Amino acid sequence: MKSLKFVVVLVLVSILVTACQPSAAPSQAAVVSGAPDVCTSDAFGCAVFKPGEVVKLGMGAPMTGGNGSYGVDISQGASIAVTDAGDVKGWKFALDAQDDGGTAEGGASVANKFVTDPAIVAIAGHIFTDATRAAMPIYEKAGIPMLSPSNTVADLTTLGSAVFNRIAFSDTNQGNAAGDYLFNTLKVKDLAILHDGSSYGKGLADTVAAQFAKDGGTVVATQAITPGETDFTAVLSAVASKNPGAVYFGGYAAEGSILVNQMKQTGLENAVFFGDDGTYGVDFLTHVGANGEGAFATIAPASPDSAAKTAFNAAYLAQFGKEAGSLSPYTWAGYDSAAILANAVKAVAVVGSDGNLYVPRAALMAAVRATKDYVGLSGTFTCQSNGECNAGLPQFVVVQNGAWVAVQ
Amino acid sequence: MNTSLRKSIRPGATIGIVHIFFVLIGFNMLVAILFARVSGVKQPDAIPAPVYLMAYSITMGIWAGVAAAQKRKQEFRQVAFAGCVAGGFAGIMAGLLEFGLAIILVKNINVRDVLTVLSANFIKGTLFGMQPAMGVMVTVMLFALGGTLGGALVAFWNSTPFQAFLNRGIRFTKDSVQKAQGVTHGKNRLLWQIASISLLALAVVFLPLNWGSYWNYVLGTVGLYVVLGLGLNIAVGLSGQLVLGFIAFFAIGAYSMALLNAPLPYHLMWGFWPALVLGVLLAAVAGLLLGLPLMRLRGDYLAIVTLGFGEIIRILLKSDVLTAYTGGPRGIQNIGGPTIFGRPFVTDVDFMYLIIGAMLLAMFIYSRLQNSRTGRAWLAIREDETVARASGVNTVRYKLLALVIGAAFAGLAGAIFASRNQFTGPEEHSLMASINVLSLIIVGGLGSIPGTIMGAFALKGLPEILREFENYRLLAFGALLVAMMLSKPDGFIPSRRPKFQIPIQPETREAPKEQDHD
Amino acid sequence: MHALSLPTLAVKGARFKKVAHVFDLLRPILGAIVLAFIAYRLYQVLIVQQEYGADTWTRLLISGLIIGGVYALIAIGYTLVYGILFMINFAHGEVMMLGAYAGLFAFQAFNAIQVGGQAQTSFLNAYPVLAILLAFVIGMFISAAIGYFLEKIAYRPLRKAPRLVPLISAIGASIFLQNAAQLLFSPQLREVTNPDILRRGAGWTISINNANVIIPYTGVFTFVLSVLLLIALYIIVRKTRLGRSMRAVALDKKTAALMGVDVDRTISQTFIISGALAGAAGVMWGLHNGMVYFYVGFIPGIKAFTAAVLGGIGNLPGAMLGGLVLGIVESVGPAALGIDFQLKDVLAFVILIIVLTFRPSGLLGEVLAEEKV
Amino acid sequence: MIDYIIRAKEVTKTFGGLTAVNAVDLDVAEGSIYSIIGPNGAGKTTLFNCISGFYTPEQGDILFKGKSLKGSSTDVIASRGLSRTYQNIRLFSNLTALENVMVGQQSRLRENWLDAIVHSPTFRREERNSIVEGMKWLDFVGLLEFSNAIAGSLPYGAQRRLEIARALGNRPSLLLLDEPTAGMNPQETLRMTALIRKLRDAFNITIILIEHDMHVVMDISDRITVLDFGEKIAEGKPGEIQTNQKVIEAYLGSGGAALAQKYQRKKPQ
Repeated sequence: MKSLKFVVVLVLVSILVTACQPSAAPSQAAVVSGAPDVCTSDAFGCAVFKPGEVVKLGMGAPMTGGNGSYGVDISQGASIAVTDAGDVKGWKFALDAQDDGGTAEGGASVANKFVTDPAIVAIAGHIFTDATRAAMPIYEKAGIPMLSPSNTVADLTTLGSAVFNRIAFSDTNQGNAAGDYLFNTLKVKDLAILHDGSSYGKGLADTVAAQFAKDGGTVVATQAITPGETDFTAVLSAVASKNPGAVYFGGYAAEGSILVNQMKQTGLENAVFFGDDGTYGVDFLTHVGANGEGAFATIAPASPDSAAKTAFNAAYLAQFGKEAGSLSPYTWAGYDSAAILANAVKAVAVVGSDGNLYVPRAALMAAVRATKDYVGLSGTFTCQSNGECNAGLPQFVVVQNGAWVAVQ
Repeated sequence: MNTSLRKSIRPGATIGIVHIFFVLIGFNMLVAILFARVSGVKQPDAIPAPVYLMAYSITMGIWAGVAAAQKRKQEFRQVAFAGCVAGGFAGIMAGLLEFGLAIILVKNINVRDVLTVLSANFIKGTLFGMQPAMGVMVTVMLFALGGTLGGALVAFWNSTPFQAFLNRGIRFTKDSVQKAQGVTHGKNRLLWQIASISLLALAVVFLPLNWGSYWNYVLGTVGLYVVLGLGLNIAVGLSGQLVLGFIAFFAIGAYSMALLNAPLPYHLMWGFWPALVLGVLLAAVAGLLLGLPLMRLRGDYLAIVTLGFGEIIRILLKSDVLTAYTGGPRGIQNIGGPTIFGRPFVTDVDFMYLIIGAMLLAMFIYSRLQNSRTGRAWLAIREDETVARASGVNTVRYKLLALVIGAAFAGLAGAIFASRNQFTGPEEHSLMASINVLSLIIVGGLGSIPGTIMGAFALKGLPEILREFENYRLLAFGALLVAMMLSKPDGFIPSRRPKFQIPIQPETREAPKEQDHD
Repeated sequence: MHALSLPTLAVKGARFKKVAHVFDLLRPILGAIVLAFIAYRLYQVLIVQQEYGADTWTRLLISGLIIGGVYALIAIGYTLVYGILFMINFAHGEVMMLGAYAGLFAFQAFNAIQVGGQAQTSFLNAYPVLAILLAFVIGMFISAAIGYFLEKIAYRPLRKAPRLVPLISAIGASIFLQNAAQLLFSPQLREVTNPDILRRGAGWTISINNANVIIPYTGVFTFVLSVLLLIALYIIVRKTRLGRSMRAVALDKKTAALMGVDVDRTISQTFIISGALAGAAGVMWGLHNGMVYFYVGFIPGIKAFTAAVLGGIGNLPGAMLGGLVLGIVESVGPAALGIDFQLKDVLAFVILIIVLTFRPSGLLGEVLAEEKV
Repeated sequence: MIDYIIRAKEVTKTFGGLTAVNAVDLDVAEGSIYSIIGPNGAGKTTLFNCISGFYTPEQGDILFKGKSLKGSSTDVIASRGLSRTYQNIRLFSNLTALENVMVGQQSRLRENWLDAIVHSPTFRREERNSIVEGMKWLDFVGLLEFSNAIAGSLPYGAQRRLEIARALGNRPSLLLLDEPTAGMNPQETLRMTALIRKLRDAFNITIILIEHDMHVVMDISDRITVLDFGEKIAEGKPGEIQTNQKVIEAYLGSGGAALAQKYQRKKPQ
């Protein structure tokens, strides 16, 4: 009986709490006088902003836990983009970055929070695949476009989602190119495959292995490591016994740099290390030092040091006290994804006759997907109808004299 | 130095250290931003206006003052003075810190490689945008002012008229509660029960419709964690077996639902309900299989083995070996929802109802088991396994039963969870999730149903509420977890033992006689 | 006299049935199956496939011993606290992480200080032994202080509370410390600057099968350090007054207090020692692995806990043995059984379960063959 | 022909190198009150633990109601009608007094977890009956008014009696009491003695007790066995034991025994 009484009290309290919450449903289709016509025809209606309010871009990213550095870094990059974007017809942009822990539960929770906030018009994210998968159907229902800076898993763009877009490589794209390059250009016959067991790393590694085998090479070993650990000498020793000509690694810079260092002590001194866009970055270079000479990675083709990028790097260092790219390789992609979304908002927003700003949601979804030849910090992006915005071939880079150098 | 002064300086120093920590992680700015937001600024800058930072300083001062003035039965002036001393001392420490910061600022030393937040702008903001000397002075003053305020507040709280007022209020509440109890225990008891149940039913029916998808999602998660928590409570709270990898059973439920129901990888496309039942059964079987070899283990040995089991399940689910069968790290998506009487259950509201149903079922089963021969056997095992066994309890069987039923609860929660998210992946089932479940039942009060609900709110709801704290949210969560344990070691709502009416008259003093020889 | 009749409880009175302790019968069978499987796999890998040469086996073994040494180093601190308080100090890994940070910053500072007249070198390389020693002192001091305050704030008020409550408090403290480190020092991964004489990756080279097998200096250092600390701790516990107090407190707090042992003080000292051990482990971690960031304590913490339980928790040599066994199982096990290295943790935990099935108190724990009365 | 409820033959139990119980024979007649005495460390509790199944003796066998107890676990032994109490009280201290007794009834109940969930007729009947019977046992030991009190909060003497009530829960035919009057004042001891006697008289429960209070032992025992260093040095009626030279030596040492003899000789004067 006690518990029943308690539950009653609890329910009463929650009624009170929810009664005090602001109206939960987003102010969709605010067909008030003054709304432009486009709002009535838009499938998802308009987001309305009174003068002085801010247009919000959401971001779901892991800010805490073992992957915290990715979320912190990407959201910091995006926050600079939001400042740089200026205003849309007098309304300011703001970034609402929420911690989703990189998990499905967190992703769905953040997505549900965003769709109940009428000021959120687009999402720069999510960052980790699990979170994206759980969040996608929720944004789909609310008509909020996403632009992920870092989701590479191939099938995300094949699900027929109307809201999901990405400026990261698809694994197929990057992996096939890497497999070909290893076999044809580097003339590697025996390849060892390593990955970190994440959907990103494994996806890439599987693609590379398949392509390499198709080209006629032999995959002599496939092993996975546990991310977060720091001693991989055992698995490298086992791989070394197969005498591979190169080691392909699907994963991130933290583990990649440890692998490069430990390859030198485990009999893999002569094997080529071949990484991906996750191992690329200044962080990798500082960790590997001289051991890194001759290590490969793939990146999106971009002018390495455009004026915009230099300016961004300076702003990032001044604001956050760290070199851009020292927390994760996705700093610039984070900037680009927020910048592209802000551009799209600018393209579709209209001021109504009542002086409010109206952002038609379906039109915004179309506008994001219509992005063409956008020159960003991390590449040049043109979105396709499936949401793939980075379909170009990757650029191969190699470490020479302690710096990344582009190769053919 | 007199002891009174020393007693005030101690809390002052503590708060000073806390303040220094806050500044070094940039928490003072966040508090200032929250103050700004509360006072109506829509989009505060990263470094908000000085007035909000001043408000932060005063707040810290008040904290120091309250800490110093507590437990003092002195007159107003003295207590206020004690608060002032504490606040002042904390202020001096804050001032020293700011002095150091000012040196960093003026000499342009780069400390950000070690302490990231200490940018020039940040330091200027912390000094209220004033000249360093001025800023330090203002800080000390504000802290002292806050301390005095805090002391005064405590003094006022302790003052006779206020206490009298308070007592009257308490007495009034007590009286009304007693009166209400009279009502509930008298012949109107049934009426009260009907009323409360119908109120509950109404709330259950109408609330999910009204609080929006976000709260439906968050509270749905809380509800599933109640189910999970009750399951773990059977193992930990009732039968006393410390299970640390409980989420493994949740994972088994989730993956059963996913593999049977989703189009990939097998395209079995079972309905929700058969998949749910099988998920629950498989989780229960897993509990049995895990339990069999472990029945001789006790306490922490059991904890580490179950932790290992949880990790084994997670690693296997994501491993290369099983990728073809479980989707590997990619997980499984497009998991369908249930259909009831031909109506598909897909929206957040529908799932909320489903979760409420699961929660009620779990609570019902749990409470029924708790007060039965089975429940008593579990409790006896928890209290003293050796004696329980010697009293005729088949400990092996009951410990296994606890694991199996607990696992079944977890399987139920997992299956619904996967279906609601339409996705499940191996990283959903990490060790941290197990730790969360264990924490929630202990925070709430081991073994008690309302405690489990409370704990689920605290553990899964609190981090959502703490979203305002941005990156500091888990920091705050960790600190609150410690604070909750320190202030309520038995949990929010400790479990109670049932009371029985005495069915025989004590006067008879009759020895029971063996009569029945059937 | 007319007696009240007792109600019938069971329909047919007390039936006694022989409860089949299924598992007691199954245990030898299970053991035989496991052994047969291991033997079969070993035969397959070692005799039939002959996948790896002697050089690879040596490398794997060295790797295992070093990883095991690290685990042991952390596990000793874990098991010390457990042995005295019967409490799992979940935040031990985080204390180690902060020690690693202290070491990191110490080395960084030593590298920045320039000494010497014409040939300018850093303090770190001019006096490497002194620098390493100082770094260890700093790391151990910081961790010991954190251990001390952790106990004082988060555990001491809970000493009379139910057993699980301090565990949750420890979990909260662990979350707090982890996030505090992230917020203070940013989530960046940092690189420890080693002195040249203890460069990472450098080591003695031996030649097996015409392949160079490297025994890294840092690895040997780790191993030697953990053995030395174990011996030191053993002496403290067995031979000193403090050790006597500790053992007395472990046996019975009340009686110890009656006999004049200051229980609070002893427990504080235990945490200080355990913290210092964690600090040493942290500095060592930085020297050997090079990477320091806020999450660095979590996985080793869990592993060390596993190692401590494997060896028999509360037992100091057991922690050492458990660490080494765990390290070797993780490194050599997957290769020897011919399974993916991804499953090394699965293997480690399976071994743990099997060991505990046959020895419920760990490898060196006291064996309670019969129920304690 | 006497019916023996317990027949122990050459029971031996060693710990490491130490022989705690060495080839002890024990025959306890049904319906008797049987005491085991001896100096500290004589192996009394070890013998108890062998009988109640906590320890498995290395040698010898124990027959309970004619059937061997070998290999049976403690719960099976309890369900066969053998109950015990403990030297240092071991109640389920967070449960109520009544619940403690109800745990004692476990082996006589048949309801399972499914019955509990659906509240089947079996469940209802058994629950009701077990509460009533539990209350009666509590009443019997004089704890009825404490039935809903948490066991750990009861006073010392009450806890001892509650342990007995719990042991009675499975309606034993044999009850082992390990120092039932330890730490009690004379009144409480008297009450306990009366209780023990009543148990035998009213329910025909055979009682074996370990006891240090010689008044109690001599007062209520039908037969007594004396253990010393794990060996049985004497067995017999109270009177026989009182005058047994070996026993006196065991208790007082040989010098002490001589003194005691002098004292005994003086006493009748």
